[in-house]
Amino acid sequence: MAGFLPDWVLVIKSVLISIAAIAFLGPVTMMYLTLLERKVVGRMQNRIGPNRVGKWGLLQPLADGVKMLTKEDIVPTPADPIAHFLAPILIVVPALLVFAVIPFGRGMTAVDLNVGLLFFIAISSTTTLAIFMASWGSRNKFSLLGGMRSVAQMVSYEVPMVLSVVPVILITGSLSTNDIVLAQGGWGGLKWFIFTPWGLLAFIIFYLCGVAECNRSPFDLPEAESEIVAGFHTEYSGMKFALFYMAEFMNSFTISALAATLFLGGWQGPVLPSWLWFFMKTYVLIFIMIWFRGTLPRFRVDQLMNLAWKFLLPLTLINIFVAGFWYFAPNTIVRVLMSAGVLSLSFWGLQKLNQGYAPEKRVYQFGD
Amino acid sequence: MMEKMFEVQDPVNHDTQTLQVNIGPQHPSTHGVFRMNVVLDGETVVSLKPVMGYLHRNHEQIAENISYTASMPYTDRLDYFNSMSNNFAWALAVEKLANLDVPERAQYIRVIMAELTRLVNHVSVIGFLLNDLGAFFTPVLYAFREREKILDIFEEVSGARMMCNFLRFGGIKRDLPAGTLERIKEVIQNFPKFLDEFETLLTKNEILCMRCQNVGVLPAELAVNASITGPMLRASGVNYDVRKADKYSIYDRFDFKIPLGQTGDVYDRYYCRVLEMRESLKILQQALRDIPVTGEIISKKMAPFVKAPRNFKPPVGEAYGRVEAPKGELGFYVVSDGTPQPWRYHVRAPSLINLTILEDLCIGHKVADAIVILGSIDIVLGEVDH
Amino acid sequence: MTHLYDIVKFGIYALMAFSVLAAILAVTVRNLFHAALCFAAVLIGIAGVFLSLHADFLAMVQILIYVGAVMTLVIFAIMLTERFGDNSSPQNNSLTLAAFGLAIVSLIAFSTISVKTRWPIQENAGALHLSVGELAYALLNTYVLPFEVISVLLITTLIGAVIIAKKDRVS
Amino acid sequence: MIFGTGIIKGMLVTLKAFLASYFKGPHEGGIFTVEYPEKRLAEKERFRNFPFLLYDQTPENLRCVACDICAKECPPKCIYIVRDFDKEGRPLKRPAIFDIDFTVCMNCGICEEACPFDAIFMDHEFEIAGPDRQNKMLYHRDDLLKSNEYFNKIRPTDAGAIDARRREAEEKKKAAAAQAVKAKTTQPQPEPPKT
Amino acid sequence: MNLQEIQSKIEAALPGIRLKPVRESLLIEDAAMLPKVAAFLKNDPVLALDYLSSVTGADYLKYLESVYHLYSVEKKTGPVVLRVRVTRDSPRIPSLVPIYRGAEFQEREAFDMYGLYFENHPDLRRIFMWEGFEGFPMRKDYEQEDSEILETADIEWLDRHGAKVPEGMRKKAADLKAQGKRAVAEKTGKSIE
Repeated sequence: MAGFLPDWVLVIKSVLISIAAIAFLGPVTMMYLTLLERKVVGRMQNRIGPNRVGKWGLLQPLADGVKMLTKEDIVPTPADPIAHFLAPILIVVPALLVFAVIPFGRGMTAVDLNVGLLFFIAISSTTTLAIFMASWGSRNKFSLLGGMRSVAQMVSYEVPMVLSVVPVILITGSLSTNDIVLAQGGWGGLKWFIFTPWGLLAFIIFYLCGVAECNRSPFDLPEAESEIVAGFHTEYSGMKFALFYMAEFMNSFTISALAATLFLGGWQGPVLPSWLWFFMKTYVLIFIMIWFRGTLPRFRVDQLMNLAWKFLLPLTLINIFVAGFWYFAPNTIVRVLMSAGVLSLSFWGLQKLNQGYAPEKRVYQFGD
Repeated sequence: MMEKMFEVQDPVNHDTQTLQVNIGPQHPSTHGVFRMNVVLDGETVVSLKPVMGYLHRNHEQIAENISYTASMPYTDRLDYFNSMSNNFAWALAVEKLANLDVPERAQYIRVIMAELTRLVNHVSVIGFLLNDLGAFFTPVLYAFREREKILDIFEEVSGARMMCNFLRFGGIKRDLPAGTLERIKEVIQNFPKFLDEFETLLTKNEILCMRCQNVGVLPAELAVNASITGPMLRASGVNYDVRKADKYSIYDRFDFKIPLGQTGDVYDRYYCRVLEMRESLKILQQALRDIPVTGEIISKKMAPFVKAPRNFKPPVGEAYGRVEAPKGELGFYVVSDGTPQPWRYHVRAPSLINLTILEDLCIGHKVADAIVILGSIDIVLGEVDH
Repeated sequence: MTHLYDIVKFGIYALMAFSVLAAILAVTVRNLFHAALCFAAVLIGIAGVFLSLHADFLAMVQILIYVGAVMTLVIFAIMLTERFGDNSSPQNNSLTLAAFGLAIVSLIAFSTISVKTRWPIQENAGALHLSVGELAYALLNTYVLPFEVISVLLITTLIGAVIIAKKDRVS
Repeated sequence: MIFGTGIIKGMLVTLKAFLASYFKGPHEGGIFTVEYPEKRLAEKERFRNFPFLLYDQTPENLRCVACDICAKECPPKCIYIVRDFDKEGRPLKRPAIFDIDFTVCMNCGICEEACPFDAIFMDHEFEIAGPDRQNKMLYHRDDLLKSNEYFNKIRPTDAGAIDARRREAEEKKKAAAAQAVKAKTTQPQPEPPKT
Repeated sequence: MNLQEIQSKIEAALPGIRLKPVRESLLIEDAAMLPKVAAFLKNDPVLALDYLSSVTGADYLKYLESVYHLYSVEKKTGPVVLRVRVTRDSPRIPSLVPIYRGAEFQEREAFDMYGLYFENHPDLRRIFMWEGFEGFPMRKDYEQEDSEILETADIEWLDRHGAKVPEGMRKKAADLKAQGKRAVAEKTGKSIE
């Protein structure tokens, strides 16, 4: 059928198809991620989770969506109309843009930029603007506090996140996500970067910073319900609030997808079809994020900053040196032991330096 | 020399604008309708004024217009987490006033019920403290799973899960139904297993330690001077427990220890509550072992008033009965003028008095810490505002 | 395919017009916060122009550095110092006429320079896809000296900022 | 100790709970939520919700004799009783009006304790939510009436003990009455008063 | 240490103080001496009553009273009860907050409920009632509205909202209005010494 169409229509058609795929994939993953999260956290807490709407609660996201649409959209009178209105839109745009660069399967990357990774990092750094607009626009003390906290957190976690990606680029020699996945193709599709010492450390740091980047569990300061009610989206309701919610979940999906691409070999896998590998790895990482949410209490603002600047950042710098050494050293066991030794030594050293934050031993007497 | 080199011409004072924020009365983590008028400089708390009275229903005025037994169900609603120990305190006060004796079996049942409420209270408080720290409801739901088992026993014994209204002056309302002691024994058997699992989840958790250690430190002499009682006092290292000080009811027969903390910060208050739960389990095991199988459950002197509580006229005089409630020392001061209604009825609410030093603990800490410190003080607004 | 090129070309001109409009708005709008947002729009517009000229590395770096970091600090400064609640003070003063004259003069000067001088343009500029590898090679081989000097400059400013900030907390 | 071990141990606890929810039963750590409308928990016998009035066979012969003791004893004073009078105006041993305001009642059970005639008991039925606070929640005498069989069904041991006690009192009264009738018939004519 | 020994100890330490035992507590005749007695009891090495358990206001019609229960934390000894009486028109009591920090909220509650003015209390304002509230709710002569008897204003409101008001209540409200009295709940019980 496509044979007789003029070529410029072909180009537009392919662009439209990929846009439609992403525009459909994004919100649907978001909806079913909310359901997955509520089910998994429920199961962790010995309860069932939503199971009333649809067979196993499968229609629950639809019900939430309809509820969000019909909820009244209240705009506080002192609010700054432009900033208040634009903030939710400007927070969803980067979340959707970033889908373009993720390699879902062999040859299934929407736009195979040769600066894919840099595109991902650049776009995800613009969300701070939207959060500023949300917290400034709603003229509410709680949202101002939330806004300040989230921007400080995002800025200070972006640095170790970007630096933890550098070793991967250094070894593969290209910024394109597809090349990175191809570079992990050895040993029948199991030669993932995570099995190298620097890869494991970089993966842990990248994943922690990713969790902090999308304001999820141990780092969910900005919308800390127990302290400042709901942070920068206190004054939002109805569809605008749903957009914030959607952006958070899409970010968590893309961060997990990118972590899988960079360190777990993206769609590389021995037998199963490539896209199945990709989605399995991504959903395992999402499960870990939800697991964090179901278990861990929250950091305080200053502890969060110290963790980023005094612990993760030096670790990533050392990791880049080790990756450099790894690139030039001959492929022998000595290389592995050397790098593993250096990394564990530096991890222990940094932990000693941050001794102030380690838990103290406590002794309790018993009077009568 | 470095300072000299970088001398800034006119050092502009950058005192940022302080922010006055109202946390409460409608706030997810103030444990009820309680307002804190907080002035913030950036994130740190500069001043914190508690505002109360949103749940005030003049419980004392009500009690002065109804008979002694009729105000027993109202004491359930003081600290609605521990209705049995509230009843215990009110029963003790009136027994001291009318010097009634309490038969053996009733004494044992009272102690068993009081210690079960201590388990329920401490487990729920730790759950709520973790909620304030940000753990998304998981510890609370583990705690509530154990609380359900104990509330089933309360419902079986007294008829209601939280509003038990089970104790009467001189004993208890009705004897235990058949099989209840076995069920209590079973709950006590697998409570330690749950506690160990709870501790592995929480005690060594680095984030919890970072957030709770050296936060809201309460020095021992300030605690005694500010009449702080309960786990907060013992977490600061002061060895004072009303069960050991007054030896009321039959607590002198049980051997149990009083866990004492060192620094008196939020972490010590959390861990002292865990250790107190283990001590309560010891008391419960001993009580279940020694409880007399049969025996009457209310003193002879109260026989005529069982069917007609309004005729109960204690002799003229006053009495102050106090008990070691899970939140602290709960006392009832009652003055009788010979009529069926008390002349003066006063509740010494531990939650209210433990709030005296809330501002001292929170100043200098961050907003997040102020919420956690309030959570560690463990207040219930029904008792604060009585 | 030519229609496609026309559409794309028209898109690029629209993008440039958008950036110019945003720039004008950034200067004239009353609310300081809105001005900062318009400035961010200008920067994103410029990144779009880089993209259209196939300099995608430069576009991404532009977004990452300017919009991600510089704008964040600018808005941080605005939010911290701005009195919370009231709209900002009026910006105009008596020198509008002189400023307008200066703007016209500089416009004429720059446009004549950019048109008159013969830039060393290669013929197939459109086809030259500058890959990231070549860029990296150039930066760290042929132009390594300027690269290192700039990094020294950045480090000194960083240390200076830390000292000034620390002085405040001490005093 | 390495920094993260406490956190990891804690997370293993939640993972164990997550897996247990699929494979373990309700009491070994699995899911123990009872899905309410479909499945219900067994009711405890001494559970007490709002009070109800007891009648023996037919709703006419109420046990309540309108003695007003429970109205006096009730802490929040939510019971209102008016005695019934027959046509000639003589007071009857039954209440004409017996209102309980369910918005005020706190189901404390003191009326059940204080009632000397075993007439008022605490019910088990708790699904009585109504849309209207003023009229629907003020229960009149006829709404409160429940039969003795219902009472035996929901609270077997208590009801059994009370019925046994009442039957015994019945026999004792009947025996005493029979004995009194026998005594009256065999008693000799009363002598005229000695002048 | 029974009451007599404590009384004699205090009288020895503070000459010229007038104490009267009342129902196993010590009544300090002159209210101004309260802080001195409390300070003495707190610092005395033998008694060491360093823990003020509760401060209670009370109203005995002829006078207002404030009762203090003191305990010792180290010695774990039982309550020593102090009592201070003031007349209704000058209810002034020196505050114990400088000595016992724990008295702060309880004295505010006594002020809120009984109108006992505690001098040099750091922050004496109502603790439970809202700022604009007049009167002291727990006093025996506080006119508390009797919710059983309707007044004319209530009946008008009920008519406006279409409720059926029985004749008896309407008549009672009318003659109440005629006598100009308020429907006040009468207080039961008689005051004791």
